[in-house]
Order: sequence, then structure tokens, then C-alpha cells
Amino acid sequence: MLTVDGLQAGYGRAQVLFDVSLQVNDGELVTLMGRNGMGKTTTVRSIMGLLGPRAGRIVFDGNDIHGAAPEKVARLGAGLVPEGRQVFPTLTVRENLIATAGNRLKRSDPWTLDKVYALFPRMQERANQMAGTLSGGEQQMLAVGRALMTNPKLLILDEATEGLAPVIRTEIWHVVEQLKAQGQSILLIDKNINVLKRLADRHYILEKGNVVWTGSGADLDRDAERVHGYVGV
Amino acid sequence: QEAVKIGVITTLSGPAGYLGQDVRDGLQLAIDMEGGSLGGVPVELVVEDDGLKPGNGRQIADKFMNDEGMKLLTGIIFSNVAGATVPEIVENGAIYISPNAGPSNLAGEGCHENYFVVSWQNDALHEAAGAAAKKLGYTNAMALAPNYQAGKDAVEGFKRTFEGEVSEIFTQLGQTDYSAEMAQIRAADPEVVFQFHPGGMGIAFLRQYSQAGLQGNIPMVLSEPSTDAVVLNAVGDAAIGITATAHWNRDFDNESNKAFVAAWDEKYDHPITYYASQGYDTGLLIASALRETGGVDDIDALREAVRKADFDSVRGEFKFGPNQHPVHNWYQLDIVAGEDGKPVAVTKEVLLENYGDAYAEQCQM
Amino acid sequence: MILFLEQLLNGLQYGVMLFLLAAGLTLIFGIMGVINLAHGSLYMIGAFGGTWVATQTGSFWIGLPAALVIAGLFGFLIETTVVRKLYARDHLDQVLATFALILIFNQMIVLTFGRQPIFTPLPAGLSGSIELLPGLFYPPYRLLIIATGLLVAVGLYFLINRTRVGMLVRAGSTNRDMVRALGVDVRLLYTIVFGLGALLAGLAGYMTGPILAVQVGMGEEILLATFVVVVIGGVGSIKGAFVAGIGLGVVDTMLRAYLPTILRGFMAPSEADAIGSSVSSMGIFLLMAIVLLIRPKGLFAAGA
Amino acid sequence: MTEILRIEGLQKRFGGLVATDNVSLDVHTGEIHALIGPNGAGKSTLINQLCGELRQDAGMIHLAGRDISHMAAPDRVDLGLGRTFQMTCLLEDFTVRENVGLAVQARDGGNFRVFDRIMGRASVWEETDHLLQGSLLSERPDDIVADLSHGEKKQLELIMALATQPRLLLLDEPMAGLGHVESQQMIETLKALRGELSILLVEHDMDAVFALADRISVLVYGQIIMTGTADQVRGDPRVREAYLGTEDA
Amino acid sequence: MRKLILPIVLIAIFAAMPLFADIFGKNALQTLSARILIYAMAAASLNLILGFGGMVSFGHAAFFGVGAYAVGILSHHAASEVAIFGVFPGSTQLLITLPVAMLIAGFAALLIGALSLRTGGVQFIMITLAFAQMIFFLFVSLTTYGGEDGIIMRRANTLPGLNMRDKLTVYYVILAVAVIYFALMWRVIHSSFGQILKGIRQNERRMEAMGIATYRYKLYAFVLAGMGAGLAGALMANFLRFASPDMMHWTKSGELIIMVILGGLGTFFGPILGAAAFMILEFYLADWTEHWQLGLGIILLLVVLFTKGGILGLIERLKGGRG
Ligand SMILES: Nc1ncnc2c1ncn2[C@@H]1O[C@H](COP(=O)(O)OP(=O)(O)OP(=O)(O)O)[C@@H](O)[C@H]1O
Ligand SMILES: Nc1ncnc2c1ncn2[C@@H]1O[C@H](COP(=O)(O)OP(=O)(O)OP(=O)(O)O)[C@@H](O)[C@H]1O
Ligand SMILES: [Mg+2]
Ligand SMILES: [Mg+2]
Repeated sequence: MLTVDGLQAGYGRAQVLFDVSLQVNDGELVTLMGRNGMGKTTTVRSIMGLLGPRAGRIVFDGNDIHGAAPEKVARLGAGLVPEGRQVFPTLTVRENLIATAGNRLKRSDPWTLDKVYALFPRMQERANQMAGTLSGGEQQMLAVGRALMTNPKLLILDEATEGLAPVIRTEIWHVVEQLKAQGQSILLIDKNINVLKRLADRHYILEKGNVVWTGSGADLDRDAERVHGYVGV
Repeated sequence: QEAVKIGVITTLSGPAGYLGQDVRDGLQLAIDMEGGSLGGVPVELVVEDDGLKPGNGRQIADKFMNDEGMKLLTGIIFSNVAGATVPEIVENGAIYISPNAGPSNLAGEGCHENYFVVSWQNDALHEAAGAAAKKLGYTNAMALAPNYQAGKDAVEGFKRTFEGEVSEIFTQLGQTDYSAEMAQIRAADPEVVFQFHPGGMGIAFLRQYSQAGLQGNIPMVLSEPSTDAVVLNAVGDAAIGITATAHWNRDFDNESNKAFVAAWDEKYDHPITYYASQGYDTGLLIASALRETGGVDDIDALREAVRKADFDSVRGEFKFGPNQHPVHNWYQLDIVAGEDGKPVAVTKEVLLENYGDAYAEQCQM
Repeated sequence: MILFLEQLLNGLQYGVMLFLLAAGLTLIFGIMGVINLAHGSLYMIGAFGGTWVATQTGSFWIGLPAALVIAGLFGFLIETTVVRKLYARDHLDQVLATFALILIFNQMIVLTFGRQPIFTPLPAGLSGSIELLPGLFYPPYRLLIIATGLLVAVGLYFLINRTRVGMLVRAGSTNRDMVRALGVDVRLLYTIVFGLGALLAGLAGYMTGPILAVQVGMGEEILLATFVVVVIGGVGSIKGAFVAGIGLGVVDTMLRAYLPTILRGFMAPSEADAIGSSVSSMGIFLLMAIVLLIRPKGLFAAGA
Repeated sequence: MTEILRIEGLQKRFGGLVATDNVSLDVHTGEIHALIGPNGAGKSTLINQLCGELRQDAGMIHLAGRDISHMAAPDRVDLGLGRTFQMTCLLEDFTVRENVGLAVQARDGGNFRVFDRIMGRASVWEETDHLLQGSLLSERPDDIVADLSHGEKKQLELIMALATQPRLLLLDEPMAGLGHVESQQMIETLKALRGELSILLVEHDMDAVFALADRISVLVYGQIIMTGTADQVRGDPRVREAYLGTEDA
Repeated sequence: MRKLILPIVLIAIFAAMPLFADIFGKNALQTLSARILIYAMAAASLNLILGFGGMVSFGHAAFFGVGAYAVGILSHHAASEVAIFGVFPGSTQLLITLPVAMLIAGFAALLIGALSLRTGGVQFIMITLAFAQMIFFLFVSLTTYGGEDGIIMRRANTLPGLNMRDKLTVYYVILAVAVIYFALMWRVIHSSFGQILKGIRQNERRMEAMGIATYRYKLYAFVLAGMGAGLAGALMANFLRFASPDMMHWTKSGELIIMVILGGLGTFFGPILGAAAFMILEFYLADWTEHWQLGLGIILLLVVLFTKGGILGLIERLKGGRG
């Protein structure tokens, strides 16, 4: 589904990513971990085409998307829940959900407004509220709903549970589990490693722009000491 | 002999750009007709656009006088540019001959021996219109003008010579829609309407006057700026039937004017306006002076020569009053449909004879 | 009474005309968030282009689509070569760039059409005036302008508030990258919408040509009024621009028509005239200042 | 025990929505008081009213015995109220050091001086460097804030709030966006502050809340449903249902 | 000390300009550089609120015009020996007229700012524009002071011990005032207050949360800027010996904004470079062709498209600076 190989990227003259390689296969849930500022978001932005990569190969669903425009990557089937929510503040909740919605890949059982509302009843309550006035957690729900509404092949969640109450977080993990069961590929960044250990097929740990550790949930436990050194758990 | 440079500071950009263009073209025509010289002295025009900014006008004047050593300047269209520029020029010892603007602050106490106006004093424009309305026998009028100095001056000027009953409406500077005023005019039903709206405002006013069905019902008497040939073209049939006033018209029957009109039509394809005539007259005036002095080295002699105004003006009789502003005739014109159906101005009769201006007394030279 | 009705009608039609002038700006400035000082240039280009075609063909109605196409094309050109590069930059760069465009377009008009204002014909059969009610005369061409304004208002309202295009443009004006990352080609969308705004400017220029003056710099003269309409209405709101246009039109007309008379009721005529005309000459600016002091975001601010 | 903050019957409506509904609450001097509750319960709205950014519709706020209900936001800061923002709110074009320096300067005064030299105010910069010391950001004081990662910005938020030397600190989800290690460090930092100042802590990270809070209040749909110790809150079925769920985090 | 090189070079250039102009017979350069100095001051005062404070005022020329009119009106009354409102005598003393012009402009700024600053963003742009236009219309209708045609001064204000009828003297007086002005501006920008102002531009909400009552600071800056523009206007009136409503027209406010952006928004030298570039372009292009506005438009367009941060940004980039 997604192969990143030897990715290098940065902002201005500062290089942030030095050597990032990772792979997400069909139907897999893969996580990206690392401390603050190690380059997780930068990796995601490079994949999405929001940041021009300097070197390396990015192949998505058989297409070379190195340097491709973000809309192209999205149209190929990548759905992003960005860091910091980034909902459209001057649109209502409902408009946020439908503005970019679509079922470009002709999924048989697509996400619809009703389904998102069922997942987050709060969104239905606030359908006509301007997104900019939502509470932090509500915005986060909206950002997740918005990405789902594009019915992506690969869902990328960058700290999608930040600021969510524990119940909702649990809910999201349920959804992630369900999606995975339905064969959805997911790339996930989150600090709740304990949950992820159970759900994910594979983990990558980033340290100063390099992938320094790869392994399964079981490997995480086995290699606890090294992992602790990288992410503190 | 090296060509005498004449500095032309004028407005070529913006909506009023055609005024400067016509003044320049008229001046140039006078030179061309004499084969590159004026009064036998080879001359060269140096033209610069002031962009209707007083500061720029001043800057250009400085350059003309100090860097290029010009002694003879002309060209300014607008009073505010003149205000910032003319005092500097005349105090610097150069001669300035105005082909258009004749503001009152330079006509009375602010007059100067080096400052000449070929065109008219601003107030006279509207005094002529008042005289026309009076002559036509009207006793009550409605006067409309934008709410700024020139607008108020226009209404005052009209009232001064009209002497009948006048109700006034002041519009906004830059106003586009006059339907409220049209309704008021219809309701008040005056015998005659006088209005002064420079530039695009005037075109809009006339067209809307006609569209409101007032044209033909309530006659209109206008001062010169409202009915120049370019305005008439842009207004179209809506202008037919208006009574206009002017100090010059294309159909003036004198030799000088015939030559001017013929040469203009041959050289340019834009219509001839009174601004062009003023530019041309400025050229003739300079020619008459240079013929006497042979150059610009002796400013005192030049000034004396200019003051004589010994030239055949396209408007007929011309002489300077004590404040070196013109004393000349004002005429009544009728706007009628020409052969192609487009409006043209036809000269009717003399309104004011040998007319000067009210500021001359205040001028001490 | 008839006079009052007539003045009210005058106010309404002036208001609709103001809205028509401001409609394109509502799209480009209000919705897309581009400070386009050259909006008046597009208006001028539409007026000159349309008039030229109309005079060549002798038909007002052939000039109309020509005005739309020409202004739209120029809009497209401006967007793809200039404005597109500035979305991500400081808003003030847009000010500088579009100011430069004003200079360029004004001079281009001078070079192609000369400096003098040109004549724009009225459509045959719509000149003169008709009697709406006994004693109430009205120019039929004005009715055409009212109709056009209403049509544009409805069309724009529908486009912005009822279609995805509107949502996406509004979304793009706050976070372009995110719209792209969700799979929408914002660049194409913006080009189209900018072109549409330009087209509306051209429409306004051509339609008002026969009652105003078609000349170089005509755009700058209406520019302030259009910005005022958009801002009073609440930036980004079609409804607001419409209400503000009508409100301004009516208030302005009524002030001009009745203020001096009312003032004369309790002061000397000369003073009354002076005060009345000073107040009404500050007209729209005074109104805008008052509205903004009471409602700092305008009448119908989006998001409030 | 004295209380630094006392809220009585605070009410705020947004149209038909009652965001804080007759909230009464107090924070004791020196304690860390956690405020938890579902998303959209009104926690941030409450904080915004406390610091004066939003005006309450009804109710009273007392800070250290003074009624500040109708005081302008900056004046409340002068009285010792400090806050962090849930969604980072920083001077993005300034460097890290300039951000903190400005916060120090704001408290230090002399802000209307037009002819002094800000770079010459040694006391300001000494204090700034002191505040930055020990944080991860001390390694990169001259980086532009816009270039920081999300988590790094969250850390800066806290430092800036501390720079104004508040008596009562309102923290809106300080751990959100922090990594595991960084969260642990933040907990240690806050622990060290206990006693020096009082804290009202809004947080969804239950590990942090239970590790830090002396008392916990639970806000649901704008109303405080209970206030108690960590164990009381953990054990309350209403809280479990409305908020905690079954997550084994 | 490297910081001092550019200012010293600039002062030297301006100081030597009359000499240079004389040697090369380009005396108009003296006029040009005097106007550049004055516009640079006006642009710099705008830059204080626009570039450093983030307040996009579209009415700044109003204060420039008010300053100019203050000088014009004072000298008008001095000449006619009629006291203003029957109370204040006129004056032609530069040492009186300049401070008065600054005070009046500052007072106008206080009034306009106090009202305008209740809004923000686009609304602020428009409301400042609205107030400026009202002042413009006010002066246009002031018959006593020449209305639209403006007010002409017989001669420049006097300074004890100097012959102000001499152009060169006037030039050096302008230069001296400008140098003092820019020195003070430098201090303001790098002062405690300047730092607060820069903070407000970036994030007002954060500043409030740090205890800064932003409204007061913005108003303070607005008044300072108004006084600066008033000073520049007063010098312009002395230089042109003329004041007219044209000086406060909205297009003039626009030009000041253009100068600031062109030079480099929010930088000390930006307004100086911007004013210089704009005036020089205008001067030489108009000299070269009557279609100079086309050339000016194209050049400005290229500057925006291919530099970031105006001329100063371009210079920085060429030097390989940050960005
Ligand atoms: N716009 C930017 N310009 C310059 N540098 C940046 C920019 N954004 C991030 N960086 C730097 O790049 C590095 C990696 O940032 P990134 O956002 O990818 O980290 P992250 O792993 O997502 O961290 P976090 O967990 O805090 O979100 C950080 O050191 C950061 O300072
Ligand atoms: N300006 C507003 N207009 C309308 N509703 C608003 C406004 N501001 C906040 N709200 C609503 O008020 C409620 C309380 O919001 P608040 O931000 O206080 O929640 P919170 O408890 O901080 O939630 P979270 O944990 O998600 O941050 C939310 O439902 C929000 O949508
Ligand atoms: Mg990140
Ligand atoms: Mg919150």
C-alpha cells in the first residue's frame, strides 16, 4: 500500500528527516512513535505532499508520489487527520464534513454523514455550529469524521486522540479496530502505546529523523529496554 | 540657433488625462504649423505628466528650471497643482503661462508679474452661464454642484450674473447616481437648470437627466467644462437641446481659428476641444513674444512682450487685464444634432463682451 | 407622496446597483479573502471591452456577453499569473500587487482606447422614461439594472451557501493546504471563482456604462464604495452585501433628498444647506463608521 | 485552609447552549485542583471566564479574596492569574527566548518606555534564561517558534505562563500533544511547583491527573457533579460512565 | 558597530546630495531627495503601526495632511493677522509650527484611533479609511483655506539664525529633522514598548493573557505614528509652501502603504528604501515616457512576485540571509 524508502526532508535549510523508511501493507495498522520533535509529523507531511521531500522514494498504491501535489495523493486514497485538528473554522460542522467528502474509490460501504453522526453523536447535536467555536475535543472528533468522509484507502492519524476524553478515546480505538477488521490500512501516530501494542501489526520508532527501531507489539515488550530509551515506556 | 525649451507640466493620466493631452497637442500644433519654431525662434516642448499630484508638479518644475535651465513653463491643468507649482516658478524668475487653470488664489492678491493666464479665471466660466440664463429670460433656476470649493464657486458664479431666484442642491463629490436629484428637480419644476459636475460626474448627470425624461422638459444652461467636445461625444444624444456657454467654439469665424481647426483635423483623430484651443493660443502668445525678443535670455523683455498679447487668438479679441488674466468675450452656444446625429455645439451670440474677472482689482503688481 | 415613493424606488435601485458593483468583490475579497484593489480595473475592462463590441456590432445585447467574456478572461489571466502566487503570502503583498495592476490596466486602456471617455449605447427601446404610476416617471433601463442585480444576488447566494463550491472556497481561504490534503484541487477552484468574480465586475461595468461614464480610472471611483458595501454587510456574506447595498442606497438617497429640507425646519437655510450637504457628502463613510462602531464585524458577519 | 479562588454560580450561555451552568468551585491555596469532564463539558469555557477572555452571564469570581468578576483580562493577570492555552497560542515569529522574554517583561513593567533598549534590560534576559534552563527548549532558544514541533510548543506554553509568576495557574490540557517522556517530565515539573503556587488543571490524561491532583472536580454538561479525591472520583459510577469509560490506560 | 554603517552611509548620501546635484547640474535631485526624506518619515511612522504593530491603517495620509494644514493655517493667520477662532495667533516660527502640527495630528490620531481600534482586521482598514475620507471632505469644503485648491504659503517658516528663504538651508533643516526623527524611531522600535508592539502584531490574545492591555498600547502607537506623519506633513508644507486636501486623499494613504511594503514591512530601513525607490521610479519614469505608470506598475509587480519582504527582503536574500 505505502512504501517509504530513504526519505529525507526538512524546512528551509534545516534538515529534519535523514533516513526514514517504512511500509504499510494492505489492511495493516502501523504506528510511528518517537518523542516530541523527532520528525513524525514531518514524515506524514512528506507522504501527503504537503512538504517537498529532498530525497527518497514514496510509493503509494503502486504510484510514485514523490513530490506529488497533496490533492493527488489524497485522490489516490490517503485520508489525513492532521496534527492540531485544523478544522475549517468558518464552516459549520456539517459543512466541514461534506465539503471534501467523496467516495472516490467507490467503496461498497462508504462512510456517510449519518454514520459519522452515529459515531460522534455530538457532531449531530452541533451540526450547524461554526467549527471554530467547538471545544478542542469536539474539533478533534470533527477532524476524524472529516477524514473518514473521504473514504480513504489509507487512513493517517496524527495524534488523533489528543485532547479526547477517555471514553471517546476508547471509542476511537474501537473504530480503529473495526476498520482494521474491514481491511482498512492505517498509519497511526499516538502516545498511547499500551493500546497500540495490542492493535498494531508493526511499530516504527523515530529518533532525530531516523528510523531506529522496527518491530511488532511483542517485539516491543521483548526489547523493552531499548524502546524505553526512545519513547520512555 | 539652439532650440528654446518650453516646459510643459500637465496631467496625462487618470480620467482627466485628455485635458492635458489636448493642451499639449494644441501647443505642439502651433509649433508644427510654424515648422518647429514659434515667432521665428526654434522651440522644443518638454512634456511631463504630473499625475494630478501637486508635489510631482513642483518636482517637475524644479527639474525644468534648475537642470534644464528653462525660462518658460506652461501646461498645468488643475488648480491644486498650480498652487504648489506656480509660486515656485515665478519666484524663481521664470515665466509661467497657464493654458487652463485660473484659480482665484493666484488671480487676486496672489498675482505675480511672471504669471499669465491664457484661458480664463475660474469664476468667469460660470458667470457666463448665469448671464446666458438671464439673457434667455429665465427668472428662477435650480443650481446643482458637488459639495466642494469648485462646486460652490460655480454656483456662486452662476448666481452672480443670473440675478434671479436660485435654489441650490449640493451633490457629493464623486457621486454616481443622481436619481434622487432628478426627482427633486422634477418636483421643484424650475424654469431652468444649471449644473456643474466635472468629468465623469457630468457625463453621468447628463445621461441620467435625459433618461429621467427631464431633457426637453426643463431646459439646461451649462458652463464650458460640462460641454467640451469629448464630453458631448460620451454623452451622445442626451446632450442635444442644452444651452452651453464658451469663450471659444470650433465654428468661430476668424482666420486664425479656421487655420487651427483645419490643421488639427488633419493631424489628430481625437476631437478638438477648447483645451486644445487654449494650448494653441498659448503657443501663439509665446510666438508673439518670441518674435519680439528673439529668445528667452532677457526675462524682463519677454515679460513685457507677453503682456502685449499681440497675437491673433482663435477666440477673436484677446487682451490681458491688470492681473494678467484674459479680457475676452463669452458666447452662448446651442447643442444641436449634427449631420451624423451626434451632438455639436453651434455658436449663437455674444453674451459678455470684453469680460475680465472680479479679482483684478485686488492684484497689486 | 408620489415623490416619496419615487425617492424610495430611487434608493432601492441605487442600492441594487451598489450591490451589483460589489458582487464580484464579495466573491474575491469576501469569500476568497484576496484584497483585490484591481477589482475596479476588471470593471473598467468589462465596460470598455463590451462597449467596443457593442459599437462595432451596433447592438447592446452582443456587447453584454462580450463584456463578461473579456472581464472573465482577464480575471483568469490575473489569477494564474499574479494572484495565485500570493495566497500564501502576507495580505499586504496583495495590496502592492493589485495596486500595480491598476496602474498597468489604466495605462493599457489609454494605449488602446485613448484618454477620452467613450459613449456606451443604451439598448434600443430602453431609453427615455416610462410612467410607472400617474406622475411617477422611471427610466426603464434602471429596471433592467434592478433585475440584473436581483438575479446576481440570488445566483450568488445559491452558489455560495448551497453548493460545495462555496464551502470549499471558504475553507480554502482559511487553510489551503488542508483542503488540498483532503483531495480538492484548490488551485483550479480558485482560478474559476476568481474568474467568476471578474466576470461579475465586467457585468457591472458594462451594465452601468450607459448611466455612468466609461473612462480611464472609472474603476477607482467605485472601488471604495464597493469595499464599503462588502464591509458593512459583513465580509463574506452575500446576504450582508445585498442588505448593505440596499440600505446604503436608501439611506444615502433619502439623506440627499430630505436632509436639507428637514434641517431647514429648525435653522437658517444657508446653515441647513451647509450641514446637510456636508453630512451627506461624507455619506457612505459616515454610515460605515457608525455601523462598524456598533457592530465591529459588520451586519452579517460570517461566523457570528 | 484558605482558598485562592472561589467561584460562585458561574453561568455562560452560547445561544441556547448552557456551557457553564451555575458552577461553584474553589481552589485552595497551594493545591493542585484538577477539573475533568467529557469533551465540550465547558472546561475551557470556564477557564476563559476566569481569566476574563469571556464575560460570564451571571456569577462571581474571587481571586485571593478580591472580586474580579468584572475585571479586564490584563488586570487579572496583574493580580496573579496565569494560564496556558489548550490550542497553542504563541508569538510565532519570535524566537523561543523572545517569547519567554516578553512574558517576563510584561510582568516586569516599564512597557510604555519608548526610548530604552529592550536588549539592554539585563534583568529580563537573565530571568528568561533562568526559566528556560532545564527544559528541552533550552537547547534551542534562538529557534523561531513557528518552526517548533507541536509538543515543543506545548512545553513553551507552560514556561510562558510561569514567567508571569502567577499565584494561580490555569492549565488547559498541558499534557496533550506531549510524548510519554515529556509528559512524565511535565508531571515532575508540576509536582515541584506544588505549594509554590496553586493550580487548576484541566486534563484528559488520567495518569497525570491521578498522579498530581489533590482534589478533582468533575464537570459534565456545564455542571459540577462531584468534587473529591482521586479514589472517590475513580470509584464514582457516574464519572465512570460519563467520562472514564473502561479504558485501561 | 557594523549596525552603524548603513545609517552613516545614508546620512552621508543625503548630506552630500546638494553638492553632488550641483556638480552634475542635476539640481532637481535636491528637491527629489528632500521629498524622499519627508515621505520616508511619513512611511516610517506608518510602518510603526503597520509593520510592527500589525495595524493596517488606510487613512494615514490624513495625519500627514493635518500636519501640513496646521503649518499652512498658522502661516495664513500670521499673514492676515487674524487670530484663529479669535484666540490663537498665527505663527511662522518653525519651532512653534512643527510641535503644533505634531500635537494636532497626534490629537486627531487619538480621536480616530480610540474609535477605530475597537475593530480589527479588514474592518480596521476600512474604518481608518472612512475617517480619513471624512477629514478629506472636511478640508475640501473649507472655503477659508482654499478648499480643493489648497492653501499657498508666502514663504517657509523661519528659524532663528537661519535664512529659510534659501533652499539649501531648508534642505538641511529637513535632513536634520529627519535624522533626529529616525534616531528616535530606532529607539522606539528597539525599546520595551517596541517589543510589546511586535508581540501584539503576532498574537493579541497571548499578550492579553500575559497582562498586556493591548488596546492602550495600540492606541499609544497609533498616536505616535500620527504625530510622526504630522511632522512629515509639516515639513512638506514648508518645503512646498503649500498644503492641499490632495495630501490626505485615500490614494496618498495607499501610496504610503505601497512605500512601506515595497521597502520591507516591519523593518527599520524599509520605509526609507521604499520611499526612495517609489519616488525615484516615479521621477525617472515620468521623465522617460508619458506612459510611466505602465512602467511603474510592471516594476512594482515584479518586485512583489519575485522578492519576499520587499527590497530589503531581496537584499537579504542576495546576501544569503535567513528566509
Ligand atoms: N515549519 C517548520 N519549520 C522549521 N522546522 C520545523 C517546522 N516544523 C517542525 N520543525 C522542526 O522539525 C522537527 C520535527 O518536527 P515534527 O513536527 O515532525 O515532530 P514530531 O515528531 O511530529 O513532534 P511532536 O510529537 O511534537 O508533534 C522539530 O525539531 C521541529 O522543530
Ligand atoms: N462561541 C461559542 N459558540 C457556541 N458554542 C460554543 C462557543 N464556544 C464554546 N461552545 C460550546 O460550548 C461547549 C463547551 O466548550 P469548552 O471548550 O468549554 O469545552 P471543554 O470542556 O473545554 O472541552 P474539551 O475537553 O473538548 O476541550 C462546547 O460544546 C462548545 O461547542
Ligand atoms: Mg507531530
Ligand atoms: Mg477545552
